[in-house]
Order: sequence, then structure tokens, then C-alpha cells
Amino acid sequence: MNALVSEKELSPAAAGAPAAGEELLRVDNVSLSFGGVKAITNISFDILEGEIRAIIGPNGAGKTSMLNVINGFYHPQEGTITWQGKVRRKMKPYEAASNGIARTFQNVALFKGMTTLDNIMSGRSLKMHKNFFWQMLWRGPAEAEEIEHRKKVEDIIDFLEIQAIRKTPVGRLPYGLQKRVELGRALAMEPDLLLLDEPMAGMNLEEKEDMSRFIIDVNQEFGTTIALIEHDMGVVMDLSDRVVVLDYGKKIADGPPEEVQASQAVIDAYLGVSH
Amino acid sequence: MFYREAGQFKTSYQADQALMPIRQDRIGLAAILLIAFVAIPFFANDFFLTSIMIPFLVFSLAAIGLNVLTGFCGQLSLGTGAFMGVGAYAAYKLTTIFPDANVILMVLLSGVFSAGVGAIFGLPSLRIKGLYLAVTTLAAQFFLEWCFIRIGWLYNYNASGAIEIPHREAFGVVVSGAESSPLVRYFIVLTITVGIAMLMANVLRGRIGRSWMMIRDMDIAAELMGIRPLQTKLLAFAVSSYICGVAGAMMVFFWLNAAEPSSYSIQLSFQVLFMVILGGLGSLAGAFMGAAFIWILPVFLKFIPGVLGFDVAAEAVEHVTFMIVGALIIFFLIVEPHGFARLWQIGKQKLRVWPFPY
Amino acid sequence: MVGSASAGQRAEDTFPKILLSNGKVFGSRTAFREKDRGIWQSWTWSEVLDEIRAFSIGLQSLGLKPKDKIAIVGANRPRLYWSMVAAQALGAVPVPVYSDSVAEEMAYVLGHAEVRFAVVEDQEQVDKLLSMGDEVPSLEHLIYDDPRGLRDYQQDHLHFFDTVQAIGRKQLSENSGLEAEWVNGFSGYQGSDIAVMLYTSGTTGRPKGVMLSFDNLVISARNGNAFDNLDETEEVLAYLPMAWIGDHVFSLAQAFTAGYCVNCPESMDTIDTDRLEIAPTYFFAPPRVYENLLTRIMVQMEDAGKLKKKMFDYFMGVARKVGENILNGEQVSFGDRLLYNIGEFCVYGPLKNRMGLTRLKVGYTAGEAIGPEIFQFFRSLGLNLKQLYGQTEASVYITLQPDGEIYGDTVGKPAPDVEIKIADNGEVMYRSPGVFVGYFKNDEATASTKTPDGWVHTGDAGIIADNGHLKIIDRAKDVGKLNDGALFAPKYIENKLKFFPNIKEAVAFGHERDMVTVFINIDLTSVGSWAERNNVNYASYQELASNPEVYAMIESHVDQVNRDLAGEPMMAGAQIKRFLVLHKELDADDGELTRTQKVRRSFIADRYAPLIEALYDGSTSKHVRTEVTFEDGRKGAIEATVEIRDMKTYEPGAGFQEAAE
Amino acid sequence: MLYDIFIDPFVQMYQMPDFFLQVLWEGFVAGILYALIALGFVLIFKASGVFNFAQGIMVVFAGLTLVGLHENGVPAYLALLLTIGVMGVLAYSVERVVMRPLVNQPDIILLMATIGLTYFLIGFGEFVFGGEPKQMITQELGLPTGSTAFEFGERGLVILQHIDIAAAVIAVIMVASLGIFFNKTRIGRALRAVADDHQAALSVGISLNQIWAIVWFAAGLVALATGIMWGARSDVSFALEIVAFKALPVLILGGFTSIPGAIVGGLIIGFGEKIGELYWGGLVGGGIESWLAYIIALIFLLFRPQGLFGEKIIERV
Repeated sequence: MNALVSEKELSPAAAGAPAAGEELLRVDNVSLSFGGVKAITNISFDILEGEIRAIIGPNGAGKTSMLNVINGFYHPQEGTITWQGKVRRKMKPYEAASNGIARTFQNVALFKGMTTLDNIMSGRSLKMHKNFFWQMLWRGPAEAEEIEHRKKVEDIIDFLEIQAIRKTPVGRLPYGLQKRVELGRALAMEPDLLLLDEPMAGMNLEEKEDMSRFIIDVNQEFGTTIALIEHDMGVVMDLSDRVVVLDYGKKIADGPPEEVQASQAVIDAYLGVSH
Repeated sequence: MFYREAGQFKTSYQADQALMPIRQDRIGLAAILLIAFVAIPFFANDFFLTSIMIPFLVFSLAAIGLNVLTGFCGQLSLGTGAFMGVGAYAAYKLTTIFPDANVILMVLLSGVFSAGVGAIFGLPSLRIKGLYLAVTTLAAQFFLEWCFIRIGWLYNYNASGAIEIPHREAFGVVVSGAESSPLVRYFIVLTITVGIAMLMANVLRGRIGRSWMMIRDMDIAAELMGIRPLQTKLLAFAVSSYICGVAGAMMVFFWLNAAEPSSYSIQLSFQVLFMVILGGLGSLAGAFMGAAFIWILPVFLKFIPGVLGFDVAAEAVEHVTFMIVGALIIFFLIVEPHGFARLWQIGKQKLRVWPFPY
Repeated sequence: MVGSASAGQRAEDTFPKILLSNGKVFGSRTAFREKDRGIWQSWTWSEVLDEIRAFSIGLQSLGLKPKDKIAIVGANRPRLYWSMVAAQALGAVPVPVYSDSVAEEMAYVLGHAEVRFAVVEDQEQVDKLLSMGDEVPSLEHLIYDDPRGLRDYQQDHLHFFDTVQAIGRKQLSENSGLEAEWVNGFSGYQGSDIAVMLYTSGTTGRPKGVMLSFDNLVISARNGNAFDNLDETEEVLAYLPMAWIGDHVFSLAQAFTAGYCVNCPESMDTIDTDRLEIAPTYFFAPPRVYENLLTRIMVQMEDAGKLKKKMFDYFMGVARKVGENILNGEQVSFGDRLLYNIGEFCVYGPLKNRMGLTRLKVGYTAGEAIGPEIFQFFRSLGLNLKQLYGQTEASVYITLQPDGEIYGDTVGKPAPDVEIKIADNGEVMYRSPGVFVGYFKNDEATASTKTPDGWVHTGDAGIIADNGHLKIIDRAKDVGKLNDGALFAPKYIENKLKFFPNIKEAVAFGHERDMVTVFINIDLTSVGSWAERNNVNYASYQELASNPEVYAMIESHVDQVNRDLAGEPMMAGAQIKRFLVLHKELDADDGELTRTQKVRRSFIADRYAPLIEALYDGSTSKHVRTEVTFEDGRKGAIEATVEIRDMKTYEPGAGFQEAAE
Repeated sequence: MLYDIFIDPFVQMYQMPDFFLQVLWEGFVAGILYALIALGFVLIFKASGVFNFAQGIMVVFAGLTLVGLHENGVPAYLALLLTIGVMGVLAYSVERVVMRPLVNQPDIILLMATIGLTYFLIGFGEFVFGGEPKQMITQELGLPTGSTAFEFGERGLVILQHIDIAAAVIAVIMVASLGIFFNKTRIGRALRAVADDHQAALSVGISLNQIWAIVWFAAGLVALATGIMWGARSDVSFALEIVAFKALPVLILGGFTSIPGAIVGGLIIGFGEKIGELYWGGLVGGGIESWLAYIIALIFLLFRPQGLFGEKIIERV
């Protein structure tokens, strides 16, 4: 992971800076359960503007459920979520999307029938408005709009260095690339908050380093706030400004990487000490 | 082999996003259109036009309609026949209410009604998925069929319970009714079908088409990217039904001249569904191929015994045709579940990379 | 204004001036394309003029002065090409550098060239140059083309290309006279001024900075265009290192003088698609590129269906038979022509299409010798592929193969305005408008390479065949002399011998001796099969080698070689006087060959000293005992009495007369 | 108007309880038969995830074969046996020719295949036995005919067709035996294993192909029974195919994989349809049976997408 470290050193401006931003999202004693099974119990934490926030924990710790709560896919039975200062009641996923929350998925959820280009274009859906009539004519407004957004998408393709697979159906791509395309799709939404669900799961070291570089670049170039779930401790420690640790749906630690790493509770959780 | 793409480079996004970026494809399409608009009218006889080309085009349009819903938006529907019926009856009523209005306009207008009906029956799609949805669409099929029978107003209380298309003129020529010439009808049907196909091609490559495919491929992800499932699905239902409606109206106005409720029975729904599946889900070209296969094959089969020179009872031929079609459908599903469109895709790819295998 | 005439004979003598007139003459024609953001971004000549003008003035305001050196580092990008001309317009000298070269080598070049400015492609290069700060004290300003990842770089001597251009544009808009001023600025410079400095990574020692004047490049380029009648309609793909003279001439000098369009690929992993899309009409590549293309074709065809494979093989056979003749416009039977046309439709056409060479007008290969079968393969497809022989010091062109005069073993005739001669030591020398001004800060190297009257040493030994084509025979340093002063090129003679299937290896001696003699190894497979056919029984190589009939056979070969040599005035003096057939095969295990099967001359010389002695003392046979290592590694010895034969030699020109009769 | 809809029907029910009972009985019998057809669907869907559209035509086909054979002089019971044999052959060849090559294809493709099968069977049936309706050989099979009338109240009568009673009985027997088959026999358990998880089934060492053949055969038997019943009530013709569509709402109600669901659903639809037809149908011109079932099912579904017996679906990402 040295590559990453050097990346950070390269740009002193970026290193500590983000943590300075003010609160973007706050989760207050949220609990979620499925038919009696508690997935999340009374969890609170916040995400600051411009930081990279990691959510870690052993399997079944409720990490993914947490993301699902944040972007409105699950509705917690208790607790509130404050997004950009507004306390949020029940909200539909597509409302979350239009509020500037984008995400990627633990097991890639690309649109299999489409090419890389179309997948990333789909991320622009919310920003395109030309109505059915114009779409039918194509020539004129619809085409103009399409091209305007195609340019944005091409920037992302260039940014992620996936020119060579631009027109390949995503189904045919190797796993690592699919993850990259999915990131591109999320970026296309130009989100305020980007949720990454195990962006590096099942990647080899090289792919991980690439992905880490991209994540850092996203954070620095676009100033996007990022919340990510990741298993690879090394990655988390290098990438994130602050870390939340969940275990059995409860929060057991929260703070800067070094601190968290030192915490006894965390060590126990990972060594699987019985409670 | 025939594809020589060297030197075909794009210097603008317009060119890059064109419907057919490859020159050879454009030439091919042009050739087909030329045949359809010039060669066929010039050479074909009335039989060929009325019992092959016109129905083929009508079904192609219907297949496009269903393909929008099932192939592109992933919502399985068995109500196509009924939605076509709505179009037919709507057009019939419109032209009885406005006898002087241009009947072609009425036909195009009739789709609006089926669109409305389609949207209503699309509502369950929000909560119901897959085969369950398919079954619920049968509700539309049977309910509407029932309406066609029971609501006399729809067929002007004809004793026969059927609708007979009145004599109508447009632009000074007879376009509907018994004495309209097949050639005129052919041109109308051809123009409408091609026109709608082109417009849909545009919709499908743009934002709306993408949103449909997003729902089809991964509805959860789509929703998390800001796609509103209900609106998107309903739009698909409406558009699909509109096209089917127009097809249905053309079916009675420019092909059959008369129709009774049974013309729009579930059998029709199946027929169109077959065209879509065998043609290839999610492919406009496939819709045409499927229609050609399902419609023209039986017509063709009927002639075989005569050609081979031994006389078989008409209904026997009928039955055998049924068997053969059924068997062939199964056969093709086994050979290539993604339909003729995929077969064509594979072939085209081979030609593009010729002489290499990949 | 279409037609090469308009471009060819125009009098502008520097690239800025040419640019100016191209802006007028070809104003609306596309000058550059770059595959970027998924499409081919294009610039017309007039747009290029604007771009360059703006950047040039921007550089000026950053303080770029005449005679300053400005480094160009990165992959082929339009803006990097423009930067060179922009600099030239200010009298500064661009120094393109191999972007992939390791930091300390690059540091040496930049330091040696004393660059004040550098225009680089992206973050990678920026980091590289920043890291070598103190090794290149002269470097003051660093300009980058692609801002990705650079937004947090604070250094204030770091500029974004656009910003520099913006400065230029601002000044232009504020000061209406500036444009004319800029033009006047460079109208002062003329052909004799230094245009560019290219560092040749010499095989030995530090790279040397070759200074080329505008005349060198412009005249050679125009000659090149005229030779293959290239005009503004050509399309080339710029994908070879910008620091290499080849790319500089093909993608800049010739493009500007002819006015044709230069296409920059999107990236190195999309190069094949990009070539396919552009389908260049004028293509240049070192042999390895063609080799790769060929191997890829063959590999892919292996996976093809049986029938297809059969068809492919069949038509490739046809092509091999008549393809080249048809290309050379020779007589071919109607049947073959028909077959070839069918093949064109079924195989050759599609192949060329997949390679993106459908529109190829002329393609060149150079740098090293290309394998004859590869060369032949592409030509037989109907691709006008040719060889050229060139050097940085010559602004590329020394010799070219004219259309219809393609011979595998020659590199063609002297390019227009190029004189070549063969020095007494057999070294090829040339004099041409393209001859470089000198090596930067390295006068003794210049002196040793370039004679006062402008002849340049190539370092290659060659001869001029009677058809006027140049043959490169050997590195000059390997070429020796007989005592009578006749030229002795061992490899050349050996190759001639090895051309016979019966001869596997040959080792020629003669440097500082009275005559040429050779050791010969027979080729066991071919001679063996001959033996079987004529039921000659043999137990071992040794036995077969000493067989009188075999000797006779070899003798006839040697005789043939002598005739050939006699036909070549330069070589006539080095005919083979005596030869012997070695009693054992030369073998890498015995250290006689390198592991790459090249003869180790000196080693063989002392291992077989007695035999060489015998060759020169007139004896007709010699008994020898030689240590050998058998396959199983056992050491052993073979003894044999080796027969030595005298050969008849021919009068110089004799072979030539025979050929004439 | 409102009166006609909301008051009048119930008044009628009260005033003519015998008629109401009669209707209920009709509904019950119809429901039983729907349930039988639905059962055919469920069997196959459970074991192979195939939505077998051909179930309807299999009913007709079975009926036709039986009658057809008898017409050609085959004694009734032998004909019955032979028909069973035919259904066996059909099941085997379907498994062999259709199912096996299409394994792991998406639902819609399999659905299409079964519709293709429908076409084939229609063609085949008509080709062999001709298209015109036939009389079911009720007596020959020893099925009861005639009817019994029960005095009800002072003037009312409730008439029960014996064949209907028989139908009910047979239906109950079939369901019961199927239940036993599924829970007690090895193959039955295997079937359930398959329904739950194909891998598991394989690991227990059961060949999917066998299982599919068996379920198709079972479905064939159910179809035969249904065919006989319906045939006895009306007659055997391709019109019966429509009846199959009536069974689909039953599936929506009961869920595609639940046998009890099929039965309960069948009864709900049966009752609902008859009552609706006889008390409300008149208002809209009658004949509403054809769709009422669907509307019932649809409304129901909007509130409980997973059907009667399915458990709640939790979507994951």
C-alpha cells in the first residue's frame, strides 16, 4: 500500500484537510430489525463534509444494512437521519438519489444488458429532462442533451482509464473492471455523498491499489465525501480519515484509524472474542 | 467479410451515437426500405399484399409495442390482444362519431385510448413482478374481451356483434372499407409501421429507453440511481399499449375490414408474444423477424401440400400447421433462447471480424 | 487548392513559415486528430495555426528566448507537436525526449541540452522532472498538457498548457499588432537555423544530441513526399516515440510540408482499434510491429473453423505465388489473376481491413533487417510495403526502395539529392541536404563522423549492386582487408554460402592474409536426404562430410559464390581460394557457436589453428584431432584427415558478363 | 342503482336461501375443479419452476384421448388405463424434448415453451380426434349420473348433481393422495427437496430429470381427472381450455408453490365467481365469470403480493 501513502504525501494540501468540513450527515440512535431480528441497534455517528469515512466490522455486523438505511432502501424503526441539516423522515431510495446520495454495491449491480458507456450514462438520468416528445425526434434538444452528458461521462471514463472497454457490454468484463465501471456510474451522479460497499472485495493487490488511488482522487479532485465499507484493514487505514466500527449491529468504536486500531473492543471483535 | 470498417472514424458524438454507426448497416437499411417502398408495390399482386405484407407489418408493429414493455422494460404482459382490441374499437367509434375526419388520423389517435387503458392495467406492476404480473395482465385480456362482447355501444349494436369498417376516404383516395385498394392500404400500414419504429428507435437509445432497461436489468439499482419505478413502468405500459392499439386499429381498418371480439382474444396475445420472443427480446429488428416467422410460416405451410400435389382436407392442414408451428417454436427456443436478433448479431459479428473467428 | 504541387514546391524554409501558409492554403483541411473522450477531436490547419500562435506568444511572455532549449516529453499528442513549432517560431530549439527512458538518463539529456523550458504530457512526467530538479539546474518552467491529478501541485513554475495559451490569447486580443509582430519574429529565421535537437541513444557511451537545421528536415521531407508522391490527402498514425527521427519526420516535417493529417491514438492499448478506424494511407513501423501483426493473424487463424482455415491457407498460397508479381505490375496468367481477385474478396481484403491498412498507399519498415517471409507476406496481400535505410544524422532518408524495384536483400536506391559512396574500408558514406549540422557540445564526435566536405560515416559496410541498389553487408568494424588491399566482408561471403541449403555454417578467413579461405559445415538434413536419394551410405557426419561426391557438390556451390562475387566489383577481390569441409559440426556445446547460433570467429580460429595453417600453407589435406563433448556430456576426441580444395577464381566482372550473355 | 349493488343482492340471499345454497354448491364444485387444475400447475412449478401453460390443454387432451379411444371400440376401463399410459408417454417426452434442453433458461422462455407445447397438443389432438365436441363416457366409467333434490325450507329445493358429488369426492381423494405422496414417499420428499433447492436435491442423489418426468406425469393424471369431471358436466371440447385460464387467478391467490393454497384459492374463486355472477352479474349484462376471478385475485394481490401462503419477501442489495 506504499503507493497510496506516497499518493497522499504528494499533495500536502489534501492530507488532513477534509476533516475540517462541517457535518453532512448524522445518524441518531438508529435501530433496524427484520421480523424481530435486530440488524442494527441504536447506532449514532456523523459524516463530515469532504472526509473519507470508513465503516468496518466483522461479517454480519450490519454494515450494509447501515448503508441501506442511509440511502433510504431500508426504513429504520427507531432513530433519525439528519441530511444536510434537515431531519429526514421515511424517504424513498430515488429521493435519496435526487438528494445527492450515490452508492455502489457489495456484489456488483450493473445493468448487465448495457455497455460500459450506457451504464455510466444511466448515472446521469436524474440530470436529464428532455421529454418523451423530444426523445422521439432525437435530432435537436434530446440529442444536444445526450451529447452534453456524454461529454461528462467521457471525462469519467478518462478519469477511470477505461477507454478501451467503452463499448463493451459490462457482462463480459472481468470483476475488477466491473467494480470500476460501477464506481464510474456512481460518480456520474455527481453525488455529495458517495457510499461504497466493499469497493475492493475480491480484487488482487494491484487492482486494490488502483481502486484506492481512484477513491483518493475522487475525494480530492471532486471534493466528494465518501463513506466506505471495507474488509481490508490496510486499505481502510490508508484511505480513511475516520472509522466507525460495528459489531453485531452495535457501534463499538469511532475515531481516527490509529485510535480505532488500538481499541481493545475492536481487536476482540476481529479476534472473535465471545461477548 | 462484407463489413469493411477501416477508415470509418467518428469526429463527433452525433456520428458516434448514430443509430447505425457502421456504413454497411446504413446501406443495408436503405436497400430494405427501397424494396419495401418501391420494389414490392411495383411487383407484388393483391394476394401477396393483403395476406402477407399487410398482416406482417401490422404484427411487426404490435410486436414492437410488446417488445417495448417486455423486451426493454422487462414487464411480461399477456394482454396485448386486448390492448390491440381497444385500439380497434376506439378507432371504430372515433370514425363513427367523426365520419368526416381523416381515418388515418383516427387510427393514430385510437392508440391514445389503449395507452390509457394500458397504464391502468399497468398499475399492479409496481408491487407484482414476473410471472405473477403476467397472470394479472390476463385480467386485462378477459375483462376487455368481455367489454367488447357486452358493451353494445362499442360496436354500434350491430346484430352480428362485430365491427364492420365503413367506407372512408382520405386525401381523395379510398383508404378503408371493402373497395379500398390493397396497395393504398399497404402504403398506409408501411408508413405508419416504419415511422413508429424509427421514433421508438430514438426513444430507446435515449434517456427514457435507458431508464426502462435499468428497471429491466436491475430494478433496485435503478431506483437507487433516481429512477421512479412506478412512473417509468407506467410510461412503458402506456407507450407499449399505444403502439399495440394503433396496430390493432390498423389490423381491422386496413387488413380485415371487420372484426369481432374473438379477433382480439388471448390467442392474439400469444401470437404477438411469440413474435417478440422468437424475434428476440429487446430488439426492434427482432420484432420484424419474429413477425415474419410467425405470420408467414403458417401461410407458407398451407401451400406445401398443394405444391407437393396431394390433396389434404383443409382442416387437417390447419391442425398439422398448428403442430409444426408449436414444435418449431420449441425448437427455436432451444436453439437460441435470445431469438433471431441474437442469431443475426452473432452472424454479423462473424462477418465483421472475418476471416478471424473473434 | 488540392494537389501535391501546391504543397510540394512552396518556398517556405522553416516550419513556422510553412504553418503560416498551410493556414492559408489548406485552411479548412484537417491537420491533426486525436482520439480523446471517445471521438476523434479534429483541428484544421487554420485552427492549428491559432493554437500554436497563442501558445507561442504565451511561451514568449513566460520568457522563452531564441536559442533556448525546450524539452518535449510524452506520448504523441497534438499539443506536444504544436509546442515544437511554437518554440521554433520564437527561435528556440525543441528537444524531444524519450518519455519512457529512466529518470537519470533523461536527467542527463535535459542537463546536457541545458533546457530552460519543458512541455510534458501528464502528472507522471511532471513528477519525473520535478524529481530531477538539481540535476537540471537550467530548467525554469514546466508546462503540462493533462491537468489530471495535478490540481494540488503548488509549484509556481508549473503551468497548465491552457493557461499559457490563455495568456497568449489575452495578449493577442489586447494588442492588435502582436500577431504581425509574432510573424515578423520568425520570418527572420531561415533554413540554416537549428530546427530541432534529437538525442540518439548510442549503443556505446552517452547519448549524443544531433542538431538538425530546418533545411535538413524541410528539404528531406519534401523529397520524401515527392518520391512517394504524398500530398495533403494522406492520413498517418503518430504512435512512435516523438524523440525518434522517424516520427519527427513522418509526423511533423512531412506532415507540414505535404499538409497531410496526423492522427494521435487514444492510448497504447487502443492502438489497434485506432489504426482500424483511421486506416492510414502512409504507415511507418519497425519490423517488430509487422512481425506482431503477422503472428497475431496466424494465432487467430489457428482458432478458426476447419473450412475457413483451409480457405485461408489456400488463398495465402495463391498470394505467395502471384501476389508480389501483381503488386509489381508484372505479367500474371489470367487464371492466377482471377484466383487472386477471389482471394482479395475472401481473405486479403478482410485481412487488410482488420489491420486497418485498407487505404495504405505506401508503408515503410526500417531500423533493422526485416525477415524476408514477413516482408513477402505483407507485400503478397497487395500492401505496398518497402524498406528504407536511414539515420538520425541524415534526417532519415539515405536510401529508399522505389515502387516496383523491391528486393529482399537490398535497402533500395539513394533517396533524391542523396549521394552515397563506399569508402575504401567498405563503409557506406553519404552526403545530402539532410546531413546534420553537428553534435551538440561534442565537436570531436562531429569531426569523427562528418568529413569537412560533408560526407557522413554510417558505420555500416555495404556495397552497391549492379542494379544500383545498396546492400548493407556488415557492421563496418567487422569488415577487413586482404594483404593485397581487397575488401574482405566475412559475413557477406558466409551468408552467400549459407544461402545454399546444403551448407549449414561457413566461416571465412582472410583479414590481413593473402587470400580468402573458408571452413564449411554441411547441412546434415538436406545433404542426408540427398544421400538417401542417391543411396550413398554413411555412418556419421564425419563420413558424409568427407564423401568425395559431397565435396564435389560443395565445390560447385563455392564456385557459384565466386562467380557472384566476381560480378560485384567491390567484392571481386575477395573470392574464395581454398576451402575445406569441417570434420565435425560446429556446436555451441564446444563453444564454437554462441547460444544464438552465431559463429565465434576468433574462438574457432585458434581451436582449429592447424587447419587454418594448412589452408594457407598449400597442403591438400591435414590430419587433425579435436576434443569434443558428446550429447551425454562425455568428453572425447575425433580424428580425421580433412581434405582441402583449391578453387578457381574469376576475373572481376566475369560473372557479370556471364549474367549478361 | 346503489340499491341494486349494495342492498338488493343480500335481500335476495335472505329471501331465497335455497337458491343461495344452490349457488354456494355450484361455487363449491367449480372451486374444486379450479383447484384441481391449479394443482396441476403447482405440481410442476414446485418441482421445476416452470409455469406450465399447457396444463389447460392437457386436461382437454386427456379427456379427448379417453373418449376418442372409447369411440374406437376400446372398453372404457382399458381406455382409461391407456389414457394414463398416454399421459405417461407425454410426460416423459416433454421432459426429454422440452425441459431438459431448456434447463436454467429464464422463466419467460420456459413459459413460452409450454405455450408452444399447447399449440402442438391442440394441433395433435384435433388432428387425431377431430375438432368437434364429444360426450364424456360418464356411465361407461361407472360415474353416477342424475341428481338428488333436497327439500329446503317450505318451498325451496336444492339440487345436487351426483356427478358433482363424485367430482368433489374424487378431488378430495386426489388432494389427499398427493399430500400423502409428498409427505410419506421417498420421491415425494425428493420433489419437495427439489422445490426448495436444486443443489440439495442433487446432493441427496436424485436425478432432476426423473423428478421432472414424474411431476409431469402426476400433473397429467390430475389433468385426466379434471378432464373427466369437466367433460361430464359439459362436454369435451377445446373450449375447456378457457377453463384453464380460470385456474390462474387461483394460483395468484394461493401462490405458485402451495398445494393448500391452490385448494383454498380454488374455493374462494369458485364461490366468489358464482355469487358475483348470479347476484351482481346481471347489473352489467352477465358473463362476468370470465374476468371476475382475476379482478378478485388482483385486488387481493395488491394488498398481499406474496399470495395467501407465501411468506414476506425481504429485498436485499
